[in-house]
Amino acid sequence: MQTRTTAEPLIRVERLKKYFPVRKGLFFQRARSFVHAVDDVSFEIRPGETFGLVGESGCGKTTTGKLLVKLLEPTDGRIWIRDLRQVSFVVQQDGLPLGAVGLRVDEEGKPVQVARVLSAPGANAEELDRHARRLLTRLAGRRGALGPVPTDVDVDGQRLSLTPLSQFRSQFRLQAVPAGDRERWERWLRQTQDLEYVDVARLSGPPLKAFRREVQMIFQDPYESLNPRMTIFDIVAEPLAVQKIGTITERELRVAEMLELVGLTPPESFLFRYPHELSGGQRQRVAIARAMIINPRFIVADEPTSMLDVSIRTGVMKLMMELQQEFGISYLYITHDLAVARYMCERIAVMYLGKIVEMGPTEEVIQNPLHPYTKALIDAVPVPDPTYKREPVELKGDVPSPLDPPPRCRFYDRCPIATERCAREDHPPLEDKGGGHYVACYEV
Amino acid sequence: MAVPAPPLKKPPKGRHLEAPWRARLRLLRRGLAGSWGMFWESRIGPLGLFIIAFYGLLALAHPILMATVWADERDVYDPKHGYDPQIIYGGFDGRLQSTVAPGSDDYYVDANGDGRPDYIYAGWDGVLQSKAVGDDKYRGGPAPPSLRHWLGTDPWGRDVFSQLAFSARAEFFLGVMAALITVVIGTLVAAISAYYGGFVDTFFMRLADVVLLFPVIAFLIVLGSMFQLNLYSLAVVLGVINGFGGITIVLKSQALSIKVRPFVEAAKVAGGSHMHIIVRHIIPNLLPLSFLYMMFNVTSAIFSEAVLSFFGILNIDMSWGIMVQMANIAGYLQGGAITKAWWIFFPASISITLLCAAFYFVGRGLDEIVNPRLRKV
Amino acid sequence: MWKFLIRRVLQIVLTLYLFATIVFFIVYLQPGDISQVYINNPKLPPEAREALKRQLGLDQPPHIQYLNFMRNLVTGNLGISFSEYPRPVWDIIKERLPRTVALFLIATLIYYALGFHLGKLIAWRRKGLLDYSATIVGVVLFTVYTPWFAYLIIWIFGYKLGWFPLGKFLDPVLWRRYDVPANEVFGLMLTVGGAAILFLLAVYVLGRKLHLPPLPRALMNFGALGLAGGSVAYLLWGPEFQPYGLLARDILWHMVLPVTTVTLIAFGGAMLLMRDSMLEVIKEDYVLAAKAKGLPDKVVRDKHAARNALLPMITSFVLALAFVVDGGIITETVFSWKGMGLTLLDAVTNEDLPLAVGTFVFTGIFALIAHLIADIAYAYLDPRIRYE
Amino acid sequence: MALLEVKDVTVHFRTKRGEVQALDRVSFALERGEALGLVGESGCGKTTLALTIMRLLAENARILGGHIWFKGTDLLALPEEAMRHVRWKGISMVFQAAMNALNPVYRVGDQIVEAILTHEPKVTVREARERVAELFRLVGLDPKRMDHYPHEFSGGMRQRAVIAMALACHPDVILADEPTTALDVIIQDRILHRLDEIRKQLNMSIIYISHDIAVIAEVADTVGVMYAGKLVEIGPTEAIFRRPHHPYTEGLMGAFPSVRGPKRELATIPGEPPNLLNPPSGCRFHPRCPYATARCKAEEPPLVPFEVGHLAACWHPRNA
Repeated sequence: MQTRTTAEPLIRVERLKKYFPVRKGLFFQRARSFVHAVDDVSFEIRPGETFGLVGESGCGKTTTGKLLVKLLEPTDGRIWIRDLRQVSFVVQQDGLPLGAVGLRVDEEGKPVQVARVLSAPGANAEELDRHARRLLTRLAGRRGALGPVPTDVDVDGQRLSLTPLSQFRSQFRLQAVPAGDRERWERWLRQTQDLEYVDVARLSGPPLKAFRREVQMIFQDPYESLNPRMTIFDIVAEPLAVQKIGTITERELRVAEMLELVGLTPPESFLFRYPHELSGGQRQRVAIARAMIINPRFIVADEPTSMLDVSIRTGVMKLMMELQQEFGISYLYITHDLAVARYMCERIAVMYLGKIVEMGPTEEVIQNPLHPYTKALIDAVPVPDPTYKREPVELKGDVPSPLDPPPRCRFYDRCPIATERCAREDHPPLEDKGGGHYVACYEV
Repeated sequence: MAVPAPPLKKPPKGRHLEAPWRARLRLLRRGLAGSWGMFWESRIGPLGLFIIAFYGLLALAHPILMATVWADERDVYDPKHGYDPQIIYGGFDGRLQSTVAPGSDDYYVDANGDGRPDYIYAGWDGVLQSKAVGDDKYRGGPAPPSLRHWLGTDPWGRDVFSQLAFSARAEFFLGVMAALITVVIGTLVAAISAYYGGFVDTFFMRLADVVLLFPVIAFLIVLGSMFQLNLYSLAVVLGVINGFGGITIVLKSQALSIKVRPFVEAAKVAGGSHMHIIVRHIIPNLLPLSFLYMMFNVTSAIFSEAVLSFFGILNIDMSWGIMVQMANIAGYLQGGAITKAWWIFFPASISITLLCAAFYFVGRGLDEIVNPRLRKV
Repeated sequence: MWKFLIRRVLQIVLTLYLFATIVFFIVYLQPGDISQVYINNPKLPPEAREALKRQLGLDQPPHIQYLNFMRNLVTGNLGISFSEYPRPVWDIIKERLPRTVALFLIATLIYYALGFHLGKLIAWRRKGLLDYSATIVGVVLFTVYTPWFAYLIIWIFGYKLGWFPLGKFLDPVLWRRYDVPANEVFGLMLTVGGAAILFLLAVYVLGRKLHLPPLPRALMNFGALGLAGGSVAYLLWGPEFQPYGLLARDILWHMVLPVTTVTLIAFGGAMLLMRDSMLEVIKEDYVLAAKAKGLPDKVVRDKHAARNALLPMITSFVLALAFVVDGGIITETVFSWKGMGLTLLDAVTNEDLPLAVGTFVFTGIFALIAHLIADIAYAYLDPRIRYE
Repeated sequence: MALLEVKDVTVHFRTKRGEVQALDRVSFALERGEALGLVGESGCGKTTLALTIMRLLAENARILGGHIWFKGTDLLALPEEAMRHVRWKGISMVFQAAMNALNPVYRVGDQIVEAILTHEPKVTVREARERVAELFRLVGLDPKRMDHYPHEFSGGMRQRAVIAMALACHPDVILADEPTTALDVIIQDRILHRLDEIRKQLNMSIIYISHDIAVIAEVADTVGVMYAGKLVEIGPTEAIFRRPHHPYTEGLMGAFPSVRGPKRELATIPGEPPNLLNPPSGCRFHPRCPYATARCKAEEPPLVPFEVGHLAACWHPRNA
């Protein structure tokens, strides 16, 4: 896992906001108030990682999940997904960066088109453009033309060195740049990041369809997430059908393989049955098979085990982890159950009223919670051990309404350690307290 | 796709998967069998089905009888123009030959006292049905049921059973056609307005409000006075009016509850288009309810036709409603006259009632399958 | 609640507007100018024909015609009837509308009360023979061919048994003896009846608001009922009020059969609806909870289950009403009850355009107002809406 | 004598597809002041058991045998009218879906007053309302909320109102069927503690019914484990958690994740719970049991004590 977490993130969520208007008014249905379901949330999910979103009902965790799979459109903020249909690198000549180039690749990884160029500060934009087109002709048709390591290429007698973008960024030292130019370089570096990522909000048409292939979702209620009028085959094959992949017999074979993979054996006895003939655990396995059938890179799992019985729940959790190991999928695991999150997630974020109040490696957050809300949440979880005596949680009141919250710490009304500052100032920002353990609290 | 396909295990050799179409056929058969079982248990559904089958046979019987038993006497048994000279015959000799009430003074008036009838009255209370006796076109009064005329004849001497059987076909046609139009419109409008919401939804819902409160019969009376409404146009008008009316509201609320269920979101995440979601997810889940409402709409269409015919608004030659209307204008329905010639309106009235009730019974039987809330236990 | 009601009123005004527009398009904007048919009506005196042409504004462009139509509608200027020339249409409607409203209001109250109680009972004892036979009887009554059924009723109760008059709004022979306009008597009847109902309602609400124990409350309600009934009887039979009492009794006498007919044909639907609604409510947890609380069976049924099952019935009231207005045309025709339905039918057969349009529009308005009343009742009965 | 003793209760449901054997010879006893926890997965018969004790089973249920002695009388033999008086006054219930246990058209306070007046006709409305106010304070609700309608309450508040309602007639036993399942952990914590305090204060008995063994571990003195319509193990809470005898209990404990203590591997119980239309022969757990032998398939193990007060139904008990 350690090797994965150092990789560039697969999903980057930046200052994500989702406000739901509450319609009021007699004559004109004007929206006067907003439910701040997700309010300025930022996090990253790395390839092959399970990232947990934990919180009580109404904290915005499900809304966040739906935003990530584009079931909802964000009010503000960005969701970036790493674009695998593009390779990006920095072109350097004599150790001097000319700029960044993004080449679009086809399904086999062969470059087919110059997607974007971004000339470095002070470099000649036209020259970079020319280089990019020549590079494309040199590299076109070569599968995996650009590996993860820097390569040198001769173009018209000029020797250009190509460095993968992420590697360039991690190696580049701003200090090496003259102080007066630093601001321009910094801005350029930030812009290069967008080269590798696609803004989910702007997707439409064929790229959206491609996005739908890479991102899937598993829902909480296995009784409701499968259409009762469709057979298991139709349900699992639906992603293939809407993406027009394969013939019907090919799809049938593929569905059978998938069912076997999720432990529904023999598959032919499940293919043409209706969801109501299956138990809850089996249904959730069908939902998993359906999500996995088009090889997604990223799956949002919205409380996939909360409706299942304990003895069945473990099996489904283990299945999800096995599939992750096998296919290198990333999960956004949404749950209200910290104990489950502890077993499933490498990192978790605790949400409260649309805000992330604490985020970090799971064990670290659970063993050493810093935010008073996280502490209360962990203290309130019953322990399956009669000898363990918990102290009752002393937290004032109920969760307040997310309707137009006042501009102060969201937890202020119930916080045992709140001070005057918490009321005066805006909601505290997430700050790194070391080791990737972020907390949003003035008093920690 | 940029991600390589996962190394999936191949199924062992010799394992055959069932062809999808065959499996679907099997499921359909099983589903129908299961539904039939539940329908049968509702007890009320099969009762309705039995009545419908009876009238279906009656409708089929008419052309068959016309071609066989009645073939030689088509003029006698024609539901619209036929009359039986054996029953009413006001010949020139002046002897009234009627199986109804020979010698009854209800039937003729001897105006000039020559012992021969000058006017023939078909109605019991003196509604003039025929001109002078010399007119060979005159028709006589209603004859009671006999072997020759199982349900007797109407005031014009036409065979009531033939009329009844002939009309059954028209009733089925009208009811099913109107209900089909209603259900197709209702389902589509409901699915679309629930799915898209916004202006489309507001428009259709306000329209449904208007239609719902529309006094349909009153409206059709007004409409019928302006246009010649025949069976086809009536079916279309009724179908369209009902299609935009109450059924839309019911189906839309159902469609709304389907729309928010997670499988619709799952389809969206899989990349399903709006069309795909409406056609594959919303409409299939609406169809059972649509089918149920279709049954109720058959009832309402048949009933509307009967009522409009009773008012003489429609341009239809023969139907159960018209049979009752004719009995009424001949005065056989009012007051004490109702016992004089029961056969000319009773079979038609009871048929309207029974066939309407039968479709309603079937609807209620289906209700027990479609609405789990009504299921026993 | 006010917000809800105001919104509903606005919606209904909008619906009414749409309704009127549709009527306009159907009636006035026919291809081939259908109005010609009416203008050339030979029953019409020539001076009226000229007036009519001006009044209909047929020379005007359609949008002016539309504006005129709407203005006339709002001001109640519906023109002059052809068939009952020279009575203004509004005058005729003023006379006929209360008759229809009275007939159907009484019938609706009776059949809803009946349907509510019977539906409740058969749902509570599900699966029994009672349930099965009640369902069949309910459906058959619901789908019975109304004209025939109404004639049957007349024959049995009017002709055979001779208990009630055969039809009509009043007995002309009786009324000829007194020089009293029928509308005056009828107006008085409506006033008295309305006052009695309001009084009973007020007593009932007061009893609830005072949180009285069950026994005094029942005494109070029955006392009020007795008082109201006694006063009405005194008004009808008391010597001081003759001949008004006598004439009112005549009208009431004529009302019995039509009311019975409407009640019978409509109550089946109400009963089945209540049964279905009740079956749904019985499965709710709060009904189980009420049983678990140890409440007597009757209290669980009436107070917890039936009270909630009533809610969908209120909504359906509107639907039932549209049905009743339609059915009303038949009932009124069969009983020669000169109300809106029969007036409409006569207007159409006599090609009396202004009267037909007028009655049609007001039939719609009647249905819409009933809609609004149903909404108010719903809001009153469902606290979730009341406190929105 | 125990306050409530359930003896060999067997309940079947008649359905279209056959006879569902929902409860099979379930026996246990509850002392005054005791908190019994019943754990089991969905469909194991926990709720059926509660409804059997209240005699509120659906029409298609048949009680095939057994006795439920409450203060010496057999509830199953009681006429309906007498049973009606036992309900709420003797045994009351906190419903699983408290959200729906309150009638939406009546004020919350009135619904509790109704229960009091039904069982104590001598109490005036005013006194009853005072008692409701007191109960509201007891469960931590503002007494002013009495005159609100259920839809104006949040989920946690409704749950507390339902608990107040269960306490209204000072019952001897409260059946709490999943009292906190739909709630968030912080509110759950608060309600469980409050319920526990009230129980100790009023010396009542409570039967907690839950699928969540962590909740049961915290509140129950005795734990009964149910599987497929049978009580497979019952004993003191600590004994059940420390030394479970039945393999199902053991599997359940191992499958439950915890936020406390070291992170350990979660156990999986293979297979699915059986269909009660046609339950397995012998021990109903044998198809999923790793220790099953031919005997388990053939013979049904009786519920026998292995230690004092710790009973299990297993031929091959663990930790024994």
